[in-house]
Amino acid sequence: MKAAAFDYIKAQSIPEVLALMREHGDDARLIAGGQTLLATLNMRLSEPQLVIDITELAELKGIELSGEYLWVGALVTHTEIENAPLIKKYAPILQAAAPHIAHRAIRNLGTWGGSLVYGDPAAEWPACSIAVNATMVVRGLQGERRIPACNFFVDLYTTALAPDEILMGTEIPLANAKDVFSFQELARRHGDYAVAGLAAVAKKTGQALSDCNFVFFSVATTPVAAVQAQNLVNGQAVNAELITAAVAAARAEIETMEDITNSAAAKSHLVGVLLERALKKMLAD
Amino acid sequence: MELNGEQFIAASVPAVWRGLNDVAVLGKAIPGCEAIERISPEEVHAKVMFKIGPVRARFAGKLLLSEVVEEKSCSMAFEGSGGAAGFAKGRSRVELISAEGGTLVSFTTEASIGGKLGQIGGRLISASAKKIADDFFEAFAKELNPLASEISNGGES
Amino acid sequence: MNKPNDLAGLVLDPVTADQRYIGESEPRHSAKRLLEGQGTYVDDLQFPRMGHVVYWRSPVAHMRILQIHTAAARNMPGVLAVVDGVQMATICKPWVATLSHLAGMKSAPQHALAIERACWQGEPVVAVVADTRAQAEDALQLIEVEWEELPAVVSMLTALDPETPLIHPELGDNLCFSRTLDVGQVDAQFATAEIVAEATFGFGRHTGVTLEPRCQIADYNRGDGRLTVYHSQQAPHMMQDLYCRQFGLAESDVHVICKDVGGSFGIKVHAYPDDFATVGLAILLGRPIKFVADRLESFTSDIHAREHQVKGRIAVNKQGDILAFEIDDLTAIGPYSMFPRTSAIEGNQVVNLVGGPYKHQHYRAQLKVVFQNKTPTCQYRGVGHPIACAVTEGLVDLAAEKLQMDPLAFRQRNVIPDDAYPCSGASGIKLEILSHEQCLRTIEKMMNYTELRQEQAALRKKGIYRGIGFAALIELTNPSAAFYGVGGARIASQDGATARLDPSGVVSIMVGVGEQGQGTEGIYAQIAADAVGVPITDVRIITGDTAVTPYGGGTWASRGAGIGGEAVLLAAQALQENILRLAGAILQRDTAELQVRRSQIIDKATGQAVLPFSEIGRIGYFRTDTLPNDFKVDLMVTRHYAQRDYPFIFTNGVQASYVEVDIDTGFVTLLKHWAVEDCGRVLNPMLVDEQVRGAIVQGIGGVLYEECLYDDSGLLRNGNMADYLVPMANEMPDIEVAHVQTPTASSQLGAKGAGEAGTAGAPAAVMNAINDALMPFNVKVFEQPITSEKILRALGKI
Amino acid sequence: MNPKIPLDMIVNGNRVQAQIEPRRHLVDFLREDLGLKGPHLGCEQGACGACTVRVDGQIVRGCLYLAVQANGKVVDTVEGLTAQGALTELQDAFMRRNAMQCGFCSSGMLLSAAELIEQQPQATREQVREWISGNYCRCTGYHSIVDAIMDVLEA
Repeated sequence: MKAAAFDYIKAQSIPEVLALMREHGDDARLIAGGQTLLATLNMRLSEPQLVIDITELAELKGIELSGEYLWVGALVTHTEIENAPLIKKYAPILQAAAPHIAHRAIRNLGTWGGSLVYGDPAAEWPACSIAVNATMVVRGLQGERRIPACNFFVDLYTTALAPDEILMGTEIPLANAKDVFSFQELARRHGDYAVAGLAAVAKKTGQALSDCNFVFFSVATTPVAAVQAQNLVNGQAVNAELITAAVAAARAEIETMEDITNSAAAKSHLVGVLLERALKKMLAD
Repeated sequence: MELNGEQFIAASVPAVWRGLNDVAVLGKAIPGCEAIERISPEEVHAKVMFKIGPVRARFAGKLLLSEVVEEKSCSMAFEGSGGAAGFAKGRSRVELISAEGGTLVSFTTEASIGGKLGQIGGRLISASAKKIADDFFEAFAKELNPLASEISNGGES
Repeated sequence: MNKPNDLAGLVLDPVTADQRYIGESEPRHSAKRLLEGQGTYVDDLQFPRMGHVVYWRSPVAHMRILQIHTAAARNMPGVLAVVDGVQMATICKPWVATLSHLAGMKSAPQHALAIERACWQGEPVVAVVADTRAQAEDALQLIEVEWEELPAVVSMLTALDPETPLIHPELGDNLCFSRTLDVGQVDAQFATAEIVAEATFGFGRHTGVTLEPRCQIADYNRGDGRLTVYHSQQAPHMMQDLYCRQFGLAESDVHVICKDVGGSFGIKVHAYPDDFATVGLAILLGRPIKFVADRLESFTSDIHAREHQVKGRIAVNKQGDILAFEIDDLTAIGPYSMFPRTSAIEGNQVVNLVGGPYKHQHYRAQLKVVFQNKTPTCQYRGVGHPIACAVTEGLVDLAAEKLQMDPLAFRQRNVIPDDAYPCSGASGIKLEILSHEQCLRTIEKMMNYTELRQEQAALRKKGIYRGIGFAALIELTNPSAAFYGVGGARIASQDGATARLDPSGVVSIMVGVGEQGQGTEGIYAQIAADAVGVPITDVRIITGDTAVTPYGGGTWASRGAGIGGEAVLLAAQALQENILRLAGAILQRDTAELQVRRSQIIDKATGQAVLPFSEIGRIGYFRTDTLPNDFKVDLMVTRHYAQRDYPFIFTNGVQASYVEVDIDTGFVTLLKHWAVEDCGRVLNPMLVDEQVRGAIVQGIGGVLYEECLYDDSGLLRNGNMADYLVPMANEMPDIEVAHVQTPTASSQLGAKGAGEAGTAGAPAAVMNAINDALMPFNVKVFEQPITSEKILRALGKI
Repeated sequence: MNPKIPLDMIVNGNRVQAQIEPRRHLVDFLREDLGLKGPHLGCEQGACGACTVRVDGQIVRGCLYLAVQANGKVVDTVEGLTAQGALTELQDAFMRRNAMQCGFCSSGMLLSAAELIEQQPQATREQVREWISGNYCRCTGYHSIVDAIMDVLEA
């Protein structure tokens, strides 16, 4: 299992990357963490002419506080997220989710941005990015634009990123004392792709939850928010009946997709179980 | 793997039928189609670049039409070889039903993906196939009725 | 001494005078280099002019090969050769893998590279050889095979239906082998029994996934006509014999070397088409050829195992005595019986082993082994035991439940008593000496059974569903020639060892059984050190080389300790005798007055050291002039051992599993696992313990995670390491192991095998624990692997 | 057509310069070009961990990292870490506990364990199990490996 031959360029600047992408189009691939790309290349399920290494681009690195946002650069690794005090303070659900991503050796290389732009429906970060209302900052030759995470993941492995654009990083609104969250993931083995997962974030006042984001992953072709369940819960005091209603709503509204060992029916069932657990956990916090 | 669906297209049954039999239209509608030619009334050959997530595989394939009932229904057998990456094959039954303001295209497909692609891609093969079908019909509808499809796609991206 | 006893309690009589190593947890001194990255696995070897081969394998389950276009590939940089089946067949004969003692068994001729048809996804069709692996893969992409897909036999359930196409028309049907066994009055027993329980058990197809893939370097020297094969393999002499026969070479011209092997588990005891093809290429090209299976081709070309469906029932009277078992086993083995061990053995073992621990006298079994267009199956760790055990123990639990009798008490009542041996099991198997009763007593203590049941009941009230599952088992080890030899397979059941005193006084041991990681070299060093009488640091073990070691069968059927170990003991004892005789000649004293003690000859009477081994070596090799003329020095001796008292030496044991089932998600958490194992004399508790644990974890893989998933057209859907789930550390429980030691009287050592019982019992124990946890809901799952999906369905949640 | 690329890095404390094909992953470079056979290839898809090596002090999957990416970086393999004595305690514990059988996973397992001991010196048995669950061992029951790592953590 050896990759087909390709050329390699270590890019020194964003404009250089964008120019190369324009020049080579789909014959070029960007490599950040490379934890998906390299496996694909080894298996010859992709044979680019050119691999553009963006790992040295400082603009894509770092976790920083900027005004009312937390900036998480596209090249920030899963391990950095796992360990960063800023994440713990301002986007704690990311820290809760990180250990579920594969294994340490992979988290040391795999990146936040790489995971977002692949948009694997089973991946943790796309769902989390929606749950925390992140904004994707993308740059193309025409300049920069901002895409809310909730509009970023348009279809299976398909994002709103244009072929000649790259993801610079994300802006994440800062979590405060009122914010509660629950990250739920069911995987057959630790680090495997989830059978079903949920990134849930809300604001809590007393027993009432508001601004709810219940974003499921590995159940459909993209991460998917249970909008009706969110609306049911928003601003309400959460009690047993409401939980039951929200669970029913989520099961009804999400069109689940089977995977190799789990039926769509099982995933629909698990959607409800995870939501119930998340709601109870957020109330308990 | 089974893939069944219905797709409304804002164009008349004859127009849809012509489209389905017009390699120029098909060429624009088939996702990743790089070349397409009609060998005989029943046989079409195509080169398609299959793109899904990190995967890229160039398929050379042929499509065989049978049980053709003008402007109503037909069966297609297709097989494509992606070289080292694997192959895809299957058969599909397509029916056109006249509907309010256009045509309902219903299809039932039985397909299998073999070789490496099947061995690795199992997790998302059926989702990928569904996406390809959706993309095809979206583009197909655009071809037949640009205006209608643009409206239907309003709000995208 | 041939009676059960606890390791904790009675210690066995020593095998040797001044025994210092046998029975101790001595570390594997030779393994240190593995921890320092200094092992020598086949892929680590590089030779001048070495070519790398990759294979174009059938992408479909069944196809007719129409035309093969190789011109483009031949013209790629670095390409040395492109060879198809027709060319390969000019030097390599086809084979048919059957055994004459499996009456009526049939299979079809198989070639190293497919000719005319390929019969499973992954069958090698074309070989491409280049200077580097990457170049070979570059060229492989340009191989164009025109093929016509043929109808595939996928489901074993319909393989024998008249409308199902025949894979090999010349065989007349898709039936490889069938067997019926009918002992006692089974119908009468079931007709009159107060309690009858039945179930259908499913076993998913799985595979061994050795971490080191199958690999090999074949080198044919045209100068002397000798073939040297470096192979990651369990049976070097068997492969030597097969290469001779398929290529028409003389044994003396074929040299098979197995250095470090990165796990085998039965996967590497078979002769694969690509093994022969790689050797064929070395002969055709006259240069070393390396084949290393990549992980994707491992999944479609390594043997698979365990695809069975077994209908079973058990008859019990109301006092709780098991009266009879009946089973009907259907299994599918792929398109060919695997060479040379055949693929009918697994099913045959199921027939022999069901009901094994129990004293019922009535038993009927039916077996059908069918062909299908999937990867061939063959012997993989446990060979039939995990299936037989899950069926037996699943039925036993069903019966205990109907009786409302505690499952442990029910087993204690029904196992063959420890004082009943030797005896025969209902299937006709000969049992020398087992210790079920004592093992059950031991595990009951070990797991605090009563307290555990109380905890389970208390938690159940809180809506936490835990289950306890047992599996009593027997395992066949130390096989005689009855296993393969009598069936005409040239697979040695005997094994040999050579012991040599080197001039400096250190001891070299050459053994036919090789090291696969289980620690055989470690225990051989322990045995040799004690039996010759030297410190273990003065012993070197050499294995896995047909030019160096005595002829032997290698590693399979848990025979390394029992057969190989006994051969080492016999050779080492003989060497000690010769050393004493030589010492007598040197000292001009009666040998009877002398004794060996720790590399010294001592005076029996005074205990005084009179002659060091180094001196014996010096005189024995360099100063024979100082010895009496009629004295023959012999400081290198070879002994062979074959177990001939029984067809097999059975071992026994019991396992218990404690699990928690999340009834909302169907997820199972393994909380704890216990195993009590009687492998006779325990040569090294530390090695045996982890062998047992590793085997248990492989069994857990089968019951919870592992399955080769195929689609309706016979294509593998999860043939990669991310989607085929092998057990990882996080989900595995801590595993407590204890021993009962009932030595076999068939050898001085008294050791039985220990490598497979864990795999045999774990699936049954975990399955029973899950079903025990589900008891309040009155549902059960008998389909392995038991996934959350299946549990949720059983619970009616989906 | 695809020019080789110059490479300049530190491997096990020694400077290494080479010209290599960009497609070569790090473990092929270490094994085939430098003869460092300690890291093994078990799957080449990042699932098994047998190829685990250290780059700039962090463990990575050597099969999911291009050798050219290691340009200017510091790479350590089991061979180098053994020579430096960095792994001695772990290796002794693995010997003592028989925490290896065929040894094919050992170099990766040891490097993963070493990073755990660095990052989580207080790790519990459960945390050890979770951490090494990226390293596949088909021979042992993992029990002895966990025992060996706990020995070092508790030492």
